[in-house]
Amino acid sequence: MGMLSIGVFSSLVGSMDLDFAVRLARAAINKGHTVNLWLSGNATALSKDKQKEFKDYSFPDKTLRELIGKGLTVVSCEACNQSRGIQKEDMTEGINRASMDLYLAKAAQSDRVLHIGVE
Amino acid sequence: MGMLSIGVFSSLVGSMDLDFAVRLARAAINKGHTVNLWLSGNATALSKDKQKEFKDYSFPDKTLRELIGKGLTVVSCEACNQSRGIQKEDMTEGINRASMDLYLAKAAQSDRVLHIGVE
Amino acid sequence: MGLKNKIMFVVQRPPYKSEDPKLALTHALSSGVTSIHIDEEVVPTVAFIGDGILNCVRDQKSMEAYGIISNERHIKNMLATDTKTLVCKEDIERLGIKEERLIDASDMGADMTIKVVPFNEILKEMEENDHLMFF
Amino acid sequence: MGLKNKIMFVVQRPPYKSEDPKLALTHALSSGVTSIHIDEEVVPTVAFIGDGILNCVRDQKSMEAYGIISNERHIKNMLATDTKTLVCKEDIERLGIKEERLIDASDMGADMTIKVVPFNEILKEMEENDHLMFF
Amino acid sequence: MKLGLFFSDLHGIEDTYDRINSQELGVFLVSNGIYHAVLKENGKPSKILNKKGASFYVLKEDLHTRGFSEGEVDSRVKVISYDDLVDLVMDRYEKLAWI
Amino acid sequence: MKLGLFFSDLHGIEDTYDRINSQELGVFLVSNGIYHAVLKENGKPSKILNKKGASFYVLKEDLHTRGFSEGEVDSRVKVISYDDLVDLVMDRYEKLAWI
Repeated sequence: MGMLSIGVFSSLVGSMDLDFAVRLARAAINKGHTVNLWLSGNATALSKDKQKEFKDYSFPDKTLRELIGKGLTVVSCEACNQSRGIQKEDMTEGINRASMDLYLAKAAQSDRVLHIGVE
Repeated sequence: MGMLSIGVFSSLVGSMDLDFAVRLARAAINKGHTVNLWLSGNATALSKDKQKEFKDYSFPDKTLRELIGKGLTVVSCEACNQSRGIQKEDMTEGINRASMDLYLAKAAQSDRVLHIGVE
Repeated sequence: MGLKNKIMFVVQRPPYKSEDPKLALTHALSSGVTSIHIDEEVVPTVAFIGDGILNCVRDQKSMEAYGIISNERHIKNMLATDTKTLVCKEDIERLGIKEERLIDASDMGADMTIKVVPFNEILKEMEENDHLMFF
Repeated sequence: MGLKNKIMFVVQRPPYKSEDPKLALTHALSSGVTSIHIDEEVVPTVAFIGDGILNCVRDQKSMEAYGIISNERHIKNMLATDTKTLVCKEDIERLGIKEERLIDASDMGADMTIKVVPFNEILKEMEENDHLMFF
Repeated sequence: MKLGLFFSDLHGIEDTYDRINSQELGVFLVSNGIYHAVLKENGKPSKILNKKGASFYVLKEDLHTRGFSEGEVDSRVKVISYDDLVDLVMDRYEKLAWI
Repeated sequence: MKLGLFFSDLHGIEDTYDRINSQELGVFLVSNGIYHAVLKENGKPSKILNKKGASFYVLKEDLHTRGFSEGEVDSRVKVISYDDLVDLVMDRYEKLAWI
């Protein structure tokens, strides 16, 4: 079993890149791999708590919470959050906040890195 | 003097479309025009309170607040906010929340409409 | 001065990559309720051009695959509410989309269909509308 | 298995339209502090290709115009910290950017300069690095 | 119609642009659209500037942000400020499209 | 190297792609990249598929989302699930790039 790091920088709604990343993480975890997810740029929107589910909008939030329960590590860029007004207490439980050096360190420890830029 | 409606759908950070929209609004207001600003999609991030100013990130928030004091009308898409977990009480004072029919109605009353899609 | 209430929504981006096409559709659909704010309703025209024509391909199974309402569903709603909906002929030909692959809403009892027209006709619509919104 | 700590940052988008190029630079710059997490530092290589080479044009006055730190400033910091920085020769030629228009950091005492190389050399770097990140 | 077109990208919009005609056409080069005013891709000025009868404008702030100056702007393009932009938009071009 | 390339757009990435060579190359058509597997722009299959020696994969969910089905996929492209994708990524391609 290996370790996969996924970095995502795309928007929460509309791009579907976050849906993709979370689905890929789920498939990898179900096969026994270790997965790290790094959220930066616009993707930090996924770390915000209290997202409302609309059938018209992407809602990877639900699957993400399940995966955190199964061991997925999620880290969200601290400055990206702060610049967007997302405070530490606004974040979904289980999502950590750190700076990019942690992403790079995790990447260096990983067998595979999939870095997804802006949509 | 005329009425200008600006709709923006781009990201708060990185695209600079919101910086553009706010600067255009400022120039128009200073010349005596009436300006309406509609924030939808990713641009609803601009309606979030408590954005932290970093010199490395766009920060149209400050100018926006000044312009609201000078009569700029700002309306932010309700569902777009809710899907991103931004509650009514999380929003910058003076920014209203409504659905898109209000944008269209304002557009119909305007001499000019500049609609800026995603970056 | 009267209202400038003829608004044209031009969709130029493909679906499911940016929020733009879906927002174009939801905005156009909300035209019917603008009368709560102004004397007359906004009259929408929707046109798909460039790679945006890919929004008009039928059988979008986004709900089954990702749990998200498809753009097809919104286009069907638009047709069912008699919104004038155009798609650029040159672009569907360029991308090889046959007319029978385009969305229709006859199962919802809609009379309106997506009308395949040359770009020139879309340009003429741009002239006739009061405001333009490119998505 | 040892660390896969050679990471290549490939910037393919122009500046000031998406956050990607700036995030590439801030990520690359943070390589120096990764040692607080792992045994060895991450060793970054940065390459600009396609329209991304426009990030390398000097005299960016984003601070004066919009109050935002320029990508130029970050590139200068990168050079001052001895990060290997490549720009694609074919692309600067295609867009007509002369070498004297490229950012340098000699005023900060940097020895490192942006190295203009053919795409093939960038491809070779891709082979030599452990992980790739395209921005 | 009197149409003001906003360009904010270097690539990917030419196809729509080529097909748009208007009795009066203003092209506003903003954001990454400014590159059309200053670059000579493959040795030639941007094809965007070849449209007959159109007026071309580039936003000064966006030009400077990207490292370019007035002296590098193609002679067919007028450098404008936000104030100029407001006047052009409110007085001259009745319909606007950000493509 | 053993390189897995992810394509998520229909246009705008060909230039980089054309220049990339790799001893072993896998091309993953995801998101709007799926159009390369099914459309015949100007009557011809995507040039993307002409690269010699490369393996091509298209993600089933993304194909279906956009209204296309297995029967419309070019014969050079293999339709895969998320499970298949994980195996290919973890076992076969050592470096990955989302371009």
